Order: sequence, then C-alpha cells, then structure tokens
Amino acid sequence: MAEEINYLIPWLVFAVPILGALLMPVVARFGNRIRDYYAISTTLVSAILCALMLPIAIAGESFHHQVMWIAALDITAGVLADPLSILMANIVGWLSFSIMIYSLGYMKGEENMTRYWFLMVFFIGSMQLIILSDNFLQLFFGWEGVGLCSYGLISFWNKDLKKDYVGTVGQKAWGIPLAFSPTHAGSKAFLMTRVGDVSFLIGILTLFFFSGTFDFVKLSESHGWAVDLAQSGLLIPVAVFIFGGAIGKSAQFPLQEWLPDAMAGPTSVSALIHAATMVKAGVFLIARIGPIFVTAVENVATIMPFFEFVAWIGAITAFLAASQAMVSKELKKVLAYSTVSQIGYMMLAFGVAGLTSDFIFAYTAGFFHLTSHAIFKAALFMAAGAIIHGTHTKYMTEMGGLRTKMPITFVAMTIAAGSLAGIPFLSGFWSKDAILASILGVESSLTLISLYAIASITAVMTAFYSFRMIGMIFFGKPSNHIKKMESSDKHVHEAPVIMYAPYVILAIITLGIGLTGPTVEGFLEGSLAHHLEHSVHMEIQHHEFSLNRIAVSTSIIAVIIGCGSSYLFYIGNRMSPSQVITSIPILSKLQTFFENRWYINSLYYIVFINGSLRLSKFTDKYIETGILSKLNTVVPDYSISSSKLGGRFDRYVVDGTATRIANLNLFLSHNIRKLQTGIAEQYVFVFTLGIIALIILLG
Amino acid sequence: MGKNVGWLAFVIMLYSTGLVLYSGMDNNGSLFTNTRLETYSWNPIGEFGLHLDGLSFPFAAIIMILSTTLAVYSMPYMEHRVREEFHENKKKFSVDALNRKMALYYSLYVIYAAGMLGTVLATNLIQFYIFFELMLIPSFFLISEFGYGERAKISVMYFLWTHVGAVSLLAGILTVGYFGGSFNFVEIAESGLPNSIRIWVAIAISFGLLMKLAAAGLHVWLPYAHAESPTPISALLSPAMIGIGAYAFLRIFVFILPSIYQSIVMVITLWGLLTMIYGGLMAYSQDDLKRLLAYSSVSQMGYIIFGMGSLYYLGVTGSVFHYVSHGTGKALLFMAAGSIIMQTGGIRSIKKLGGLGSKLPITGIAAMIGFLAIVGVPPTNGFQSEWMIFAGAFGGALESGSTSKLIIAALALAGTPITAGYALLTMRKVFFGALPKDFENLKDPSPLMTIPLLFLCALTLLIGVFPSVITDSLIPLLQSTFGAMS
Amino acid sequence: MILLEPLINYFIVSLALLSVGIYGLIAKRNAIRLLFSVEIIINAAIINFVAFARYYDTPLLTGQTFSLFAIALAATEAAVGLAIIVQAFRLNNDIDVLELKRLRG
Amino acid sequence: MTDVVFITVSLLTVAFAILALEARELVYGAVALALSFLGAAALFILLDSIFIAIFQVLVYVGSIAILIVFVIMLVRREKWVSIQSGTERTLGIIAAVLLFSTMAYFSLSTSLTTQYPTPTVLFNFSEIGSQLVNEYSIILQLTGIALAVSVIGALTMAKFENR
Repeated sequence: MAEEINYLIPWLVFAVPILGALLMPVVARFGNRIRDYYAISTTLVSAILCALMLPIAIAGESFHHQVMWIAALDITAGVLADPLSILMANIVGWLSFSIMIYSLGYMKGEENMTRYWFLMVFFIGSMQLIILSDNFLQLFFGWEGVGLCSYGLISFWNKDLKKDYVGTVGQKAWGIPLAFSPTHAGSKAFLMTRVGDVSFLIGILTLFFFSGTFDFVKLSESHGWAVDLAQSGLLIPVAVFIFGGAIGKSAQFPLQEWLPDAMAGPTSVSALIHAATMVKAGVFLIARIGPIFVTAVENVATIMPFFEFVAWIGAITAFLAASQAMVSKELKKVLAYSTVSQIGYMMLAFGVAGLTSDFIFAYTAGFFHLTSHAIFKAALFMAAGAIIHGTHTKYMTEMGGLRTKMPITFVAMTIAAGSLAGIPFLSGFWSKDAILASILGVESSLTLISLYAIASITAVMTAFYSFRMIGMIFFGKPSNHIKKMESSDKHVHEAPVIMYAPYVILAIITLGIGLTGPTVEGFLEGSLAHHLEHSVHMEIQHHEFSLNRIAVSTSIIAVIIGCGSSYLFYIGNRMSPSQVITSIPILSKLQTFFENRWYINSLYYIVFINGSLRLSKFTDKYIETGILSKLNTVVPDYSISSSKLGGRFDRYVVDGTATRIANLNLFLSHNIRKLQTGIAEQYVFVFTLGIIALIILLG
Repeated sequence: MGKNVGWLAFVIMLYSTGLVLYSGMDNNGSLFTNTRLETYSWNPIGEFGLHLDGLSFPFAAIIMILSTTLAVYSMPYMEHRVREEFHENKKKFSVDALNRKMALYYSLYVIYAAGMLGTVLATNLIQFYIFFELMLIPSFFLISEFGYGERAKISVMYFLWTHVGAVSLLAGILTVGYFGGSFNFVEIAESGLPNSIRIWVAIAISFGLLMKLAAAGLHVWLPYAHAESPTPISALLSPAMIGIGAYAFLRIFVFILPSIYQSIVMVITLWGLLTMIYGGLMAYSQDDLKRLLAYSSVSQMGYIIFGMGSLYYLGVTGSVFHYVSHGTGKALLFMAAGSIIMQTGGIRSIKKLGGLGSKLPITGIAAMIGFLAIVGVPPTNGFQSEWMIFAGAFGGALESGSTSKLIIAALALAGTPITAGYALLTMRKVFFGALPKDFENLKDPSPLMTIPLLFLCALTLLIGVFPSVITDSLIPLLQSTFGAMS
Repeated sequence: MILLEPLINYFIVSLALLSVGIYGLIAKRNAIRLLFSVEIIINAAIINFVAFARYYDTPLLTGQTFSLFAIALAATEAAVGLAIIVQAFRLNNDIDVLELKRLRG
Repeated sequence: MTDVVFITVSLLTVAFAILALEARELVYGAVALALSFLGAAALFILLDSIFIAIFQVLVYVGSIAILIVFVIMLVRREKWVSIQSGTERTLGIIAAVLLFSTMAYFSLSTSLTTQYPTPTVLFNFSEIGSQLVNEYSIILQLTGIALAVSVIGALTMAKFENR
C-alpha cells in the first residue's frame, strides 16, 4: 500500500466525538463557556483526523482494520477507510464543524445547552461510525445512534410551546392536523425511520444467514452468497429490504413524511442532520452496497430490478417533494421538501448506475451531487436560520424586502439557491447535469424516457421554488409583520459574524466548486474508480470528461423556465401568484393537494396510528376487559362466593348440629371440669396410673 | 439495625452475586466456556445439584445483579411506602413498627431471590419445582403485605393463577419422572420418554411455563400483579421472575427432551408472535404507568417465546439474551416509574403526568435507556438480543425452507414498531410537554435510588457494546445442542 | 453374685431412672426440678436405645444414631425450658409452678 | 469385674438421680444431676458405645448441667428451700413405686431375660457418621433446624424485657 496511516486514526474519528459526548455532563460542571468550546473542539479534532486520511482517498486506496467483537459468531468490528468513506467523512466532519460554530451564535441564551451539545457531538460520532464501519452490524449502531440524536434534537424544545410547532396550527387534511409539536415530530421521525430500519434488519439478517458475515470486505470477496440468494429467489427481496433502511433514513417515498416535520428542531439541527449529513446516510448505504451487489452476481442483469427500483423511488420522491416545495409557505419547510427532492435525485443517480453499462459515471454523479448538495443546503439552512432569528417568523409571507437589511445573507443565500436551482457555473449545475447525462446511458428506452422526463420536470420545479423563496424573502415590499416590527423599534438586522461566517464560507466553496466543476468531478471519478477496480474488483470504463450536450441543454432550459416564471411572480412582481391561482381552478385544486402533502400523511395517520390505537381500544374492550379480565376476576370471585355458600352451609347445618352437641357438652362439662384442676402434677400421676393399668391389662 | 436492615440484605446479595460471577469466570479471568456442576445425593429423589453453564449463567447473573441493585433501591422506596401505608390506614406510626415492616420485607425479599437463583441452578426436576414454589410464596406475601390498591384480592389472584400453572407443571414433572425413571436432568435426557405420553408432557409443562411467561391468554394475572405490587418487587417480578419460565422451557425441552421441542416449535412461534403483538397493543390503551409497563412485559415475553420457537441456535441465543436485556431495561423502567410515583406522591396516571424531563433528569434518562433497550435500539443490549432473535427466526425459516415461517418471521419483525410506538408515546406524555403546576418543586430522588438507576443504565449500554460476555459461552453450547438435534 | 442376663439389667436401670423421673414430675413444684425430672427420663430412654441396639442379633447402629438425635433434642428442650423459667421468673419473681397457675388463663 | 462395675455405676446413677431431686439446695441437686449423667455415660461405655458416651458427657455434663447451674444462680431464692409438698410427694412415691414394680415384674416374665448371645462384633462408630448423612440426612437437617429455632426462640424469650 502506497499510503500508510496510523491504524488508530479511523477509529478515533468516531471515538473522539462519542466519548467526548459522554464526558459532556462532566465538562459542563466547569462552566458553560468551557463546555461550548469543548464541544466544538471535539468536532474539530474529529474533522482534522478525517483530513489526515485524505491521502489514501487521493491515491484511490483503502485501509482496513479489524478487531474481534462477538467471537462465538465470528463477527468482527472494524473500520474501512476507502475513498468513498474518507470523502464522506470529510464532508461530514467539516460541515459539522462549521455548523457547530454557527450553533454558538444561533443557540445563544438557550437553556439545556448541555443536552444540545451532547446530542450534536454524539450525532457526529455516530454519523462517522456509519461512514467508517466495515460491517452492517456496526453500521447499524451508528444508524440508530443518529436516529436517536435526531429524535432528541427534533424534540429539543420539549416543552411543546405553541411557538415551537412546525406547520400551521389549525391546518387539517382529512381531519388530521398538519401541525406538529416538537416532541410529536421527534417521535414521528423516530417511528417512521424505525419502519425503515425493520426492513433493513430483515435484509441484513437474511443476508447474514446466507453469507455468515456482516463484513463488507468479505461480502465483496466471496460471491457464493449471491449465487445462493439468487437461486432461492431472495436476491432482489434482500436488496430491496436493505434499501428499505435507506428509504426510511433518507426520507424517500413512501417514508418521506417525517422529514418536513423534523423542522420543529432548532435550525442548526436541521442544517446538520436533516440536510447535510444524516439524511445522506441512506444514500451512502446505497453507494456502499451497490458495487458489492453488482460484483457479487454473475450476471448484472439479475440485479437490475433492484437498481430500477432504486431509480424509480428516487425519481418519484424527487417529483413529489418538489411539488410540495413549490406551495409551502414556511421557509424551513421549503428547504426540507427540497432536501427530500434532491436526495431523490441522488437515489436516482445510484439507481441508474446499475442500469447503465457505465457504472462509475452515474455513481460519481450521485456522489458529486451528494457533496455539492450537502454544502449548499447547509448554507441555505444556516442562512434561513439567521433570517428566522432576525424576523421572528417562520413564514415567508411575513418576510419580504430583506435584501437591504441583510445584504450578506442575501448574497450568500442567492448563491446557494442558485446552485440548488442549477444555474450554470455553480456546483449544483455540474452535479445535476451529470445525473441527467447519466440517465441518458440507460439501456432500456422506456425507462430512459420516463426517468429523464421526471428528472427534467423536477429540475424546472426546483429552479422555480428556489427563486420563489429568494423572491419572497428578499424582494418585494416588506410585509405587515416586518412593518410592525420596524414600528415597534425592533429592527431586522444582519446576523452576527459567528453566524454568517460559516454560511458565507460555504457559499464561497459552492462558488469555487462551480468554477472548477469538471476538475472536481474528474477527481472524484478518478479516486472512486481506482478504488472500485482494486478493492471491489469491478470493471471500469475510463473516459475523459465531456459535457453531454442534451443534458446541458435540458438543464439550461429547465433553469430558464423555472427561474423565469418565478421571476415574473415573485421578483419582478409582474403578476400576482394568488390571482393566477384563483383564476385557474385546476391550479387552486393542485395547490390544496400539494399543501395537504398529497394526503399521504393523513392516510398514514388514519390507517396506522388511529388504526392501531383503535385496534388497541377494541382488544382492550372486547378481549382484555371483556373476556380475560372477567375470567381473572371470576375465578377468585367464584372461590370467594363458593366459600360464602360453604359458609352458609356451615352456619345452618354444621353449626346447628354443633350447637346441640355443644349444649350437651356444656352440661357434661360443668360436672367434668371439676376434674380439670390444671395442676400438671396430678395429671402426670393419673397418666402414670393409666399406664400401669394398661400394662397390667395387656400383661 | 433498625430500618437499615436493607444494608444487610444488600451485603448478602452482593456476596452471592460475587460468587455467581466468580464461578462464571475462567481461570484466565475471561468468561468461562466450561461447566460447573456440584451434586449431592438426595435420596430418594435423586441428586440435589447446582449447575452453572452457558445457559444458566446469564439467568443467574442477571437475577443476582438485579436483586442486589434493587435491594439498595428498596431502602428509601420501601421506607416511603411503609410510612405512606401507615398514613393510609390511619395507623399510628412508630419507628419500631417501621423497623419490623422493613425486616419482614427484606427477609421475604432474600428468600424470593434465593428461590429464583435456585430455580435456574437446579439439576433435578423436583429440586427445580421446590425452588419454583419458593419464589412464588414470598412474592405472594410481598404483594399482599406491601402492595397497592386491592392488594389482598390481587395477591390471591396472583397466587391462584400462577399456582394453576405450577400444578400443571408439577403434573408434567411427575409424569416425566415416572416414565423417565428419574428426576435428574441428565438421566432423563439419556433415557427419553415413550412416544405415547410425549404430547401430554408437552402440554402440561408448556402450559405451566407459558402461564409463568404470561403468554397471551394466560397473562391475565400479570397486569394486576405487576401494577399493584410494590415497585421494587414489580421490577424484580417482571424481568427476572417471569422470564425464568423461558429458562425452564429451554432447559427442559431443548436440552432434556429435544424430541418434544421439535414437535411444538410451530405452536410456540405463533403463540410468541400473538403475545408480542397483543401485549404491545394493550400497552397503548393503558393510563396507569405501571400497568403499561406490565403489558409491555407481556409483549417482551412474546419476543422471548418467539425466539424459543425458532428451532435455530441464534434464535434461542437471542431469547436468552433478551431475558438479560429485558431484565435490565424493564427493571430500569419500573425503577423510573417508582421514582416518579414516590416523588409525585403516588401519581401513576399518565394523563396527570407531563414535563418531568426537566425536573427529574436522571429518571428521564433512565427511562429513555430502558425504553431503548426494550425497543431494541443500539447501543443498548436490547438491540443485540433482538437481532439475534430475528436472525434466528430467519435462519430457522430458511433452513427448513418453509415460506410460512419466513412470513411469520417478517411479520414479527414488522410488529416491532408497535413497541417503539408505545415507548415514544409514553416518553412524550410523561417526560415532555407542559409541566403541571403542582410539579414545580420536584427533583430527583435520593442517591440511594439514582445510583442503582445509573448503574443499570451503564450495564445496559456496556452489554450492548460488548455482547460477547453473554454469547461467548452460550452460542457454542447451543450450537452443539442444535447440531446434535438435527 | 449372679446377675441376670445383661439386657434386662440395663432395662431395670433405665426403668429405675424413669420411675425417679416420674416421681419428680409428680412431687416437685419447683420448675427447675421438673426440668431435672424430664432430663432424667430422657436419659432413661437413651440408655434403653443403646442397650437394645447393643444386644440386638447383629448390632444395630441405628440405636446409637437415634440416641444422638435424642441428646441433641434434649439439649434444645433444656435451652427452651430454661428460657421459659428465666422469663417466668422475671414476670412473677417466682418459679413455683403452682404459683404460675394464673398463666392458665 | 464387669458386673461389679455395672452394679456400682447403675446404683450410683439412680442414687444421684434421686439426690438431684431431693437435695435441699438446688445447686447440689444440679451437681448430683450432672453426676447422674456421668453415670449414664459410664453405662454407655459398658455398652461399647464410646461415641455416645463422649457425646453424653459433652452435651449433658458439659453444657446442659452448666446451663442449669447458671439459671439456678439467676433465679435463686431462699424460700424454695422450704417449699414443702406433702400430698404430691406421697402421690409421687406411690406412682413411682407402682410403675417400677409392675414394669419390672412384667419385664422379668418376658423374653428379655433369656440369654442373648453377646455379639462379638464391635461398633465402628465412623459408620454413625455415614449413616447420619446418608440414611438420616433429612432428620439431621430437621434436627439442625429445631436446634436453630430453639436457640433463636430461647434468645428472643430471654430478650424482651419491657413489655
């Protein structure tokens, strides 16, 4: 191996934050300031350790270290640092560091900061654990660890005050409220991802039975398990079940409903967990197992249906979420829907990878989009946090005209939103373009056309809602809310340096990647391809970077249509959106449909939540208390009542007889009791005489 | 000693725990792989023996650790309870009476723990049964003397129901002893049973044990007994005692009478699935905190029963492991419930609670970890046990090539979000949300109660991260047993 | 002097001790003396046990074993009896069993 | 020789037993009782039961007698010396004599008087031990429990003072 690192480094990347988090309550005793800096420094240490691993990734090599974990089952624990995980670890490490800095400003003056820091740092550790694990079981530890922190951080404001609710209180779809308290949202997130986790477990446990290992390296080295699985017809189900975990964690259709409500947490949390890192875990999982499945099967066609499934889930989710983002009024929810939609894009890319002959191209596209999205979405969220902080409202309708009041935020946010929309020469443009281009490589033409159509329409929608957001916040006239604030002497002002520095830096990086797009993509492709060739033994076609003309023109047209229409409505104010919508009935119907989240949320609540509660009430009423508890009380009652019956028998029959006998006895005893002196000596004397008499009689 | 008699009990239990753990060590200090067996002649019944192997070690260890921990926890709690009782019954309080009550409590407590330990160490069916009863009788008195609510009636109910099970078990044991020619485990395993009576033995013994395990339909006694017994006893009844049914099931059926085991697994699996879902559903509609936990125990016993029916070594390992996880997890939950009940002055209704997380942080953390353990979330030990149970279920299904079994296994796994659902709901209602006005001045209970809580939290997490303490000796044992079976 | 057969000799001795014990039980009012009598009777019984075991066709150890139990039980009986006496003495300042009659209730 | 010893010992035993009951001082009575027990122990030796003899000396002479002496010290009163019991005494003598004479008479007419072959086999008293733990283990345990209970009971009874 050309590049050598100390074997402890990958371990420390996640061990430092996890152990650091466990020490947090202790450190908190030394004072709040020390605790805050301690939290940030653990993150920094972890990020620096990630950076130390970069040489391996650049060389396209991998590093693997194992220790025995459950000896009886030959299960090991280990770290696998290959380009995929190292790059991902660096993205997570540095993004989380910047968001931790941002938290210092954003969470200033909050109570329970020890809990906040604990969960954040623990989250980072768990996330790195997911990334660096070399087996499914250990990955699952991190997987649930991030879920747990996400649950804790979404419900961070656990007093459930009305101001912390996500969604508009009172809004209902099919009688199901669409507003959630933080703890409700947290539980919802936990439960829905749990559904995905169950599926994930089904998958890996079945895989474990066939392969006898959870280890990624062993799985990619031996291929017997895939043959066995394919023979028993379980290969596709197992792969799909494992993908189920990714669906839950990355909020893909049909489990996408938790992510928009996860915005109930602090914005820094949304930026870190629900935009940049945790929700990417599902994508990462597919990036991890996709090549293993492809190389394990003898014929790529046998695993095709799985990749097709992934691609379709991604495409559907991308479209579904983008449609909801177009009508949402809450700033953070727009970003949340957009996150879901963009992750759908990544899934689409990884799905397409298995459908084309050119695996590495789509694979790189997916990973590239993951990287660029993580950066600009984190920037967007942090900027949104600064705006919400400044205007004291979460509704975009209550903002407006902020570009003069918050100029730095305006510039940074516009760059990030432009990247999201896919404006040329920003990072998002290159990655989205790569995904579109990779779709064109799909072999089946029907799939190609439908996927490409959905992706392009989604691109239009993305461009539209990105600039709708910018327009509603920064352009137009100040809303009544802002005016009221101004009049009561609470001026909207720029965020402090500690808050805007992180997202400005991220915006600059976005710009930088945008300017050097092809180089970055080439670098990613180079190291990933080298790795896949050598470690996973995949056949790779090397090719020079070239722009696909169809894809480029599609994406530019999409940007023009999307941005143009939103310019008309929200920036230039040439047309009033509400007028347009009310004038065309089908549009207003669509708007309600989108605002009610396609009624999917309500459906889940009615069927699963209310259904199981009702089932529980039903069993309680008719089985538990109706039959079993009766049985339970009947037996003791019966024994008690039978004893009562016995008591009556006792009183009248037995006692009656007894009284008579007793009376007789009483009479006799009056006379006999004179014999009973109570003096033991006399008794002994009589007793002895009795014995003597007995002896004489028997003798 | 007065009311500090608890320390005596603690020292006794600690010593015993030390002995159990010490016997579990190898010469190298690592956890053992060999068997420890002591037998004494016990004419005319057979041999009176103590047997510590991979199967009984987790049970014995967790029983002793829990009873030691709870002995400490009981001191403040029971003192509070006894005082409260004097107040309730408007009796005059005197230190002397308190001391006597505490002494009574601890003497019953120690006998109860001894009964449980003896049950899992027994090598002889009669010996097993005697200890089985020995744990039943003190628990009856503990409920009837120190319980809440209609304790007299409920203790009788508890006694009657568990005795119905015990009598059935005894019938099975005597049949086995009569036809097997001996009551000693080893000799029965060698001689086997005639075919004609197998089914009756299977029915009698599994009925008796499933009664103890509170399988759906036979669980009626459990919610009452768990809800109304004093909280430390609930915390010992629920995880430690009822799970002993699982130990007995494994010891008798898997190790001694494998032929019977193979013929009843399907029933056991389905029953486990039913119990799992039924208990979970019932937990949703409970308002009493302890009753909810009791139903959750029913559901968790379902997991154990389900794993026992997997006919695969990993599933059975999971069952045993789940006994451990459920032991620490549910004990944590009951202890947390106890600390809430004690600090709020006896409020148990979930509706009346809320927002306690900020006032009772340690209790909140303990309850959270407890719930995570029973939901099966890493890094708690519940995850390790649950994945083994389900891996076993899948393994058993795939090995036998039966599609119906595969579907049952998937269904069971799909039922696990039910557990997550009630756990989160309860967490939300009790620890989050608005704080009722009366609770402004609450705080965590004394260190005598919080230290046991934290200790169990640490144990839960440690076993979760280092599962090999349980599996290293258990898996080879079960592997060879199941290898010999097929 | 020609003795009778050994077994009957021991039996007679034991009988004599028994009679003395019975006499004590009847004639004495002092609780401690009563205890003496009981001990003497038990001793008589033990002598019988041992003697009969010794002159059984093939010597039986059972007799000796049971005398061990008897001795042990006699010891417990003495302990309890003495405790009762001490207690009675504390309550009544007397150990005359006739005086203790009021305990009869 | 054996006969002489036997006669002396048995006479002494009975005599000390009588003395134990009749001595004016209770303490003397206790000493006489101890001597009577010693006599019984001597009889056991004559019966080749050395182990029982040792046990007898240890338990009776060593502990019970000492215990009795202690208790006598505790509860001593002058007036008991003068307790006279007239009618009971006569009754006792009558009963004792009657019992002795009838039983002796009848036993002399039974097969007990016939010559038994004196077994030559001597006891191996280590077998007592094995018999205790094998055949009579339950009884042994019960005895142990009885001992424990009686000791605890005696202690409790002697303990409560102010009731």
